[in-house]
Amino acid sequence: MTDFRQIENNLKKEAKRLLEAGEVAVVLAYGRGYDEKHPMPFAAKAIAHVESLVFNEYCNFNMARYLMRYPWGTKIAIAAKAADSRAIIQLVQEEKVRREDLVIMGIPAYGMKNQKTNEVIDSKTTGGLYNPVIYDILLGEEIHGQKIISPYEVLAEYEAMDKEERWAFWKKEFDKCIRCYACRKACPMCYCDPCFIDQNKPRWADKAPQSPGNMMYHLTRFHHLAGRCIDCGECSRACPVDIPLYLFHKKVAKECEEMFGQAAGMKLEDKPALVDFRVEDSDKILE
Amino acid sequence: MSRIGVFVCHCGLNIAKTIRVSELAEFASTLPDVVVARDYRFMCSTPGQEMIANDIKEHRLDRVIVTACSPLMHEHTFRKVIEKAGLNQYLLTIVNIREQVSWVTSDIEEGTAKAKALLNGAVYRARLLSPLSSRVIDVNSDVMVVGGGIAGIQAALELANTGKKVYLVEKNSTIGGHMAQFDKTFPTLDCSACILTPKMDAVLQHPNITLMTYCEVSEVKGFVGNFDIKIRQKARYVNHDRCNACLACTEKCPGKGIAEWDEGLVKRKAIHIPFPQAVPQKPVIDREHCTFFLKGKCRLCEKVCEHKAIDFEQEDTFTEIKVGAVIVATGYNLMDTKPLVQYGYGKYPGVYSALEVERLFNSAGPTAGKVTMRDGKEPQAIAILHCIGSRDKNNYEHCSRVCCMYSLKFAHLFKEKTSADVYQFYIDIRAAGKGYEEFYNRIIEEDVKFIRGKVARVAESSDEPGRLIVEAEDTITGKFVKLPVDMVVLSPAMIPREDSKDIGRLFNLSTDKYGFFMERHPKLAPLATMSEGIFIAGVCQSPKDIPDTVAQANGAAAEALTIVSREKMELEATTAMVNPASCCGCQNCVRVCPYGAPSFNYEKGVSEINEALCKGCGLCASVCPTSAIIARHFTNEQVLAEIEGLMEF
Amino acid sequence: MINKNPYIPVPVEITKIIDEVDTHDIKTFRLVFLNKDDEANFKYLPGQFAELSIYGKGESPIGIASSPTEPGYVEFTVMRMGAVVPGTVTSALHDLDEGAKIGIRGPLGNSWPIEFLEKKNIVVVGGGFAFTTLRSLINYMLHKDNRKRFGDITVIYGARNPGLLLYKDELAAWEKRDDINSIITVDKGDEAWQGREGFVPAVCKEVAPSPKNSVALICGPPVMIKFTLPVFFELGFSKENILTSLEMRMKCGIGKCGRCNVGYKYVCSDGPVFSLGELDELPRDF
Amino acid sequence: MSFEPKILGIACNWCTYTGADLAGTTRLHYPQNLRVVRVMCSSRINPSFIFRAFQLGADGVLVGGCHPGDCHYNTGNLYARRRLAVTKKILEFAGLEPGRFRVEWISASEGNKFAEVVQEFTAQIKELGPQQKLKIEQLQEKA
Amino acid sequence: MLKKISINKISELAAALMDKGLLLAPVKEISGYNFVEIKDPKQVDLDFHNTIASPKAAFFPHKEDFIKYETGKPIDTASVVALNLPPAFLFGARPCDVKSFEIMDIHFNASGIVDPFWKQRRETAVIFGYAFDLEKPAQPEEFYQTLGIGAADPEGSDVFMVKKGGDLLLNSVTPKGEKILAELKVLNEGKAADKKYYEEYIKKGKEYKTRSMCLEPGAITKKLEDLFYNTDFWTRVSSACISCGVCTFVCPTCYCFDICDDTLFAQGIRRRVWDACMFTDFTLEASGHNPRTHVYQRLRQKINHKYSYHVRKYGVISCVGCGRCTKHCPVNIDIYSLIEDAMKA
Repeated sequence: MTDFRQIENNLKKEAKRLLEAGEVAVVLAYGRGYDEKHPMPFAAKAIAHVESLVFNEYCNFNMARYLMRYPWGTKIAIAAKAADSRAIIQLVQEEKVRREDLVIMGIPAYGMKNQKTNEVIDSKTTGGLYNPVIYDILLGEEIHGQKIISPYEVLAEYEAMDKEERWAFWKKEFDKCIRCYACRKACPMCYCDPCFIDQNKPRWADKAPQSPGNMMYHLTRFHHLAGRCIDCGECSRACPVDIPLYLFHKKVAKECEEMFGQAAGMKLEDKPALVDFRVEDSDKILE
Repeated sequence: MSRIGVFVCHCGLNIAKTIRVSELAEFASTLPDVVVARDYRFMCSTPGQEMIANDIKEHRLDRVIVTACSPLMHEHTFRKVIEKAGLNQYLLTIVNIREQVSWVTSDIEEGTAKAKALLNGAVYRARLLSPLSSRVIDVNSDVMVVGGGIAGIQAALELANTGKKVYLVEKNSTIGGHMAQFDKTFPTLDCSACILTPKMDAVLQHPNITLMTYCEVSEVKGFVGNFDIKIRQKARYVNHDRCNACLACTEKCPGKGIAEWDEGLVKRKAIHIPFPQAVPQKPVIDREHCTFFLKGKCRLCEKVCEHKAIDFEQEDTFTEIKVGAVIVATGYNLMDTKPLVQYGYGKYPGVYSALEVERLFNSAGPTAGKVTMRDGKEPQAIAILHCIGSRDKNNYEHCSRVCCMYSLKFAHLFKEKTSADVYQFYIDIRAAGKGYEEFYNRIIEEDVKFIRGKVARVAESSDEPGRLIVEAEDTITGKFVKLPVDMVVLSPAMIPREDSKDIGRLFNLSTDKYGFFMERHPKLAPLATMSEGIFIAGVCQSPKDIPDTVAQANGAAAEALTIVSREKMELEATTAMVNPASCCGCQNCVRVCPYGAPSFNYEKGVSEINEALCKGCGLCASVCPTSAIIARHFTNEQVLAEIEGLMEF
Repeated sequence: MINKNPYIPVPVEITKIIDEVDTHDIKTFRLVFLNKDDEANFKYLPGQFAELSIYGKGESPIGIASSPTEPGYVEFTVMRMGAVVPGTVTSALHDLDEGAKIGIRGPLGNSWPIEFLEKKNIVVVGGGFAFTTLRSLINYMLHKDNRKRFGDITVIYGARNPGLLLYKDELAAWEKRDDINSIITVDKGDEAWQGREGFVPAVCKEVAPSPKNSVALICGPPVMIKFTLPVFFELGFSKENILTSLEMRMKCGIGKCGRCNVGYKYVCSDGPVFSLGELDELPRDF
Repeated sequence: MSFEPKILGIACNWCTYTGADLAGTTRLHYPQNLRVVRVMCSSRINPSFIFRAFQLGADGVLVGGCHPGDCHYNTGNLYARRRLAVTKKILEFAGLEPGRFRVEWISASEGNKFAEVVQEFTAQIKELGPQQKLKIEQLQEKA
Repeated sequence: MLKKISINKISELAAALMDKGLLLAPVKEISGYNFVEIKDPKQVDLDFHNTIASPKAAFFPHKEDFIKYETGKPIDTASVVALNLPPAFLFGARPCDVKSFEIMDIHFNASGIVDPFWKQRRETAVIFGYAFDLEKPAQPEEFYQTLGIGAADPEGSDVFMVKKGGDLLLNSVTPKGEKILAELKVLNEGKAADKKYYEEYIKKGKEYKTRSMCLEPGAITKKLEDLFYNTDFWTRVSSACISCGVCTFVCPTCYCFDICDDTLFAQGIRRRVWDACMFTDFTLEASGHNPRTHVYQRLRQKINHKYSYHVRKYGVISCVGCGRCTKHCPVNIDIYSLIEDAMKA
């Protein structure tokens, strides 16, 4: 793997080139935060900004989250690690951005770390991938030979739980929720404004952070992301109370992949699985 | 807040037997917002209706709940009642306590308890109902008929005769369809051309019909009453305005093409009219076989044409028309039997397909009406094989309905024109139709031999070269038959046109598993489709004979007329709408709607729903993540409230 | 127990509902307190508002349309909100009948500055629905005990069409009085309309009230305000002598919940009435 | 008293609801625990309806639609099948008993199937006992 | 009055406090420490730096019920939710958090209409402030020094606590604190050496370093007023902001709330729930109009509210430099850097 310092240099070089040539209006990547361990999502719009770009093992942010903030048709360069590239594909499928407006700067990487826990997140939330699924430029060499771990491997423990035990587990987790909505706001797929949970008509759930409303919010959100979640894990990292949302999303993604034969954000030409059907879908999926 | 009236029907004892109706009414009166609750023997009777109407006035009710039979029975009745009393009809709620409570239990405790729960759900829902009004739109009075076979011709003429302007669109260079290929028609044996050509001519002459041959529909937009249709006029390379139909060109032309009209039994010229009575009787150039187009030299037709009608520069052109209704009558094909290798079609020259035989009998056909085979000989023994590809699990399960009858007709004509022995291999003879059974009996008496059994194989005779052996099990005698014949006639399955799926997509029609267009209801709306304002007639819907086709064509014309004879029409009120303030622009609705009702407004970044196209299924509302789509009469709020009410007690 | 908890509404009964306009989306509700104490505690001045409350639906802040000189009741003119999806509380209010009981919490906010207005000539400019608290003020000033405390009163009130004018009976009564100069205008009249036609800013220009010892109180839709203000500046009104009443999304109504701020001012507790001079110190954008 | 579950049914207007009517017309008796909401198409069903029903105390939820291919709106139930399948998986992974949620295709002519399904499903829910996981016991007051 | 107790006997102290009323104290949860109502005295764990959420919920809970009612019933059957609180002990609040209560007091208690819920909770509570451990360095996010708050400031607490080796020294700051210390039999008397240690500790606390800059309320207010229309600035600093509510929910001085009616069948409760100015629907009006549609507007509101509006309205900056918003921000927006940026802009 190309080392992070080199990737950072390449990122700066490419960002500079693209901005200089006027090929893009903005480069979405990572910038300096208040310390090394806390880089920030960063939008470089001028050559002067390029120096602030960084890349290190804490640059987890899924920059696809910010794509929709720019007017339709803005030319954007975006740094994309494996999961991020899937988010971009998914957004192209959903016509929220156009492929031709994007310059995807792929970053093959492993050893990325969770800032809060310092834990390496590769096996948990990168969809089992190290290389971006799609890119225009690579900022480092493609990674081959690294052990591929199924993204669904972490689920085994929870799938093996008895349903009572699993209910207790989730109830406890969801009861912690303070309804700050960092999960949905950090999610590149949660671009709805307003979110269903903010609706007044109908009021799907109470606003207060209590069990029933929390449950309604999270379960419905899992459904809304079914077949769309690209397993970047941003929801869980954003959560101030560390609810392992990624586990539930993974489970739904796994089921969707098994039932519909398609994983989210892998092919530009796919249609999101829940607004699609095949006549030959089996009734077995309902069992 | 709301003022709800609840009316509980006894339906004689139908309901009252297993539900304590007065207790139910009493229970209703305890529910919030219910200002009056009554029970009565027959709510649907005149006194019952009057009771509701009076209470609406007296108690200033703004919601009415009728607790009675299924809404599928009397919703309409009670809607009328409250509408008459001044309430919007959508403020009615029916609680189904007969079909879904009193008739499915014998326990009065259970029945009463369930009825209460259902009624409570209805009260929750009723509070949130809002009055709906149908939108009124202008209706274009013109009609387009697609397909110029007998169905299309008949429908076009019927409509034109009522004074409506009709566009008849046909993809071939002439109208007439398959019927124009036939020689005689069963069971009356009258000459097909004799009854069809006057109609074809009438189409051409009719002031209200715009005949568009050699045309295809390329785009359909809009909705009932207001379709915008784009039609592609394929290049004919002959200027029909100049052509006087002298047909001198067709004589000189050196190009040879396959005569589709004669089922490819002979060749025709590159510049041609399909058959002598074609309408319009003006030629077109078949580009694929034209010497000029192939080699860049020739232009003989141009030279002989006195009216300078030949135009090699011609290109496809597009016309846009607006119509209020559409009739699709695109007809059928016969199944290609070559893949059914056991019957040897295409391998043995003695094996014929039914339509080829029609042309052999026809005096305008390749043999001028004489039954001579490809080798020029007259057959001595003929086997007619029924159900080729149809009634066959491996191919088409459906019965093609007309094969039995035309096979009998063939037998008669063979007997009339040759001295051959004629054998019918059939599964069973289906002769349900006026005069059909009689015709069958007549053919039996004409010394036609009937062998009940499906043919397993047609093989070449090893003894007599050129002869064919038909192998079958005679299921009556149980014996295996090996019959030597000269000619084998196959009656292939009638199947949809090869492009029926494309046409379906174009007009938003669904097709069944074979590709036949789906009617809205198999019994009660056999000519309407799921797309409002688009009707189907003839074999494109399912196999049928000429009388049925004509009857359907008339029916479709009448259906179309019910639309275009109105100046304005009301649209469904229970459609979906978008609350733009909540739309997040995900376009899920656009992706899922089977009717194309939602579209995305890129400028505003929100979806919009064309209510004229909406059928109110509510799919878009459930895939809308932000609840921006409001499925009128089944809004999220209303459904959630009903669920809450149902779960309370 | 907490006494006088400001978050708890007191019960009132709707004794009268007036359907104000042709479009039936504006109604005036007359409310009578169920408890005498509550009525005594509800001391208000024109320009204040209250939270009308329906249990199960929520609360909505509404300007008080009646004048404190009319004892025994308070009136609120309520528009059914929401273009596509109706506002929860306002539409629930509109569905109520006379005799229904609801909650009320208030009075809230500041008022039209009565002391400041005294001895001055008052020019009241209103457009469409935004006339409710101005009506309160006019009726307050016209009351026989109060009239002499104020100078000349000029009222310029406009609506898009005659059917959309509020308080039609009162407008007619004002026309007949000689201690108030009332000018009613509509953007577009109908066949029956005998009055003036023209947009409010143009009418103001025409009427040209003198700025001398005068205060203008202007409420209306944003467009109207936008074009009316220059007219008054041109006439020589200073920013301190032009007052308006702001609208913002409010919840608590007592300056606690933190959402209705314009700059450092809370509209609900520091307002809703501000002079243009005060507003100038606040950001134009929120 | 034995446990009498509350079961929510959501039925499409054209097939299952009509099928349920047919069960009535042919006087097929079945348990009275099912309370049916009529929607125009099974595709109208928002997954949150089902979550909400369980929160409101439904012991089981039965969804009925036209057989795939027979949808009155052509393809509605094909979308519904996918969406409801996901709903089911979510409920299961959350820890709800899988047997509490069921989707059945019941045509307008299958009154007997309707009655059988209700019979069977009711028995199954009785077996499972009251649903207490998602149910909101009462409006939550102080945390 | 100075008392002491061995830290490993802290659960005895907790038990003694629980006998007298509600005890809110730091507890180690899965993801970190938080103030929770103690059910078991053994839960209390003082080995923390600071909690995830601020202790403001002790006086301003995330959810507060106002009225209970039944729909369809007469309006006078609605009942006001009684607020009869037993005495409460907030145990272990850090000086910066204690300072936040004073700031919130101005808003809820000392200006305009008094918020009865805040008032009563404040009055019935005894605050046991707890000095930061001066031996350990400050967290990188913290900057309370900037706001003039020391790591061991006893002001605002009723009792102030300092760690001395394995002991906890408890000193009364207010009469209320003195009274409770006198009542707590589990405590031992502090010695003269303890007294000296305590006083020096408080003094040392003033010097304790966190991130710090010179921040004069008038100057930052002025600066932010000048910057208000500088959309470029606000767009730049908000470019990473995802508009979630984490910063406001963990903040000790954010007080925005929403009032809503929650219903189940016929029961209903009107309550207030925390809200956040970062949410898109915060200012959404019933008409559909929303004056703050952009992320930058919302972040600008939040920063201005704390550093400008609050100063103009109440005279103090509404921030205590606890650094929670920075620490928990999913995209690492640092309010300190932002203010620094603004001062330089």
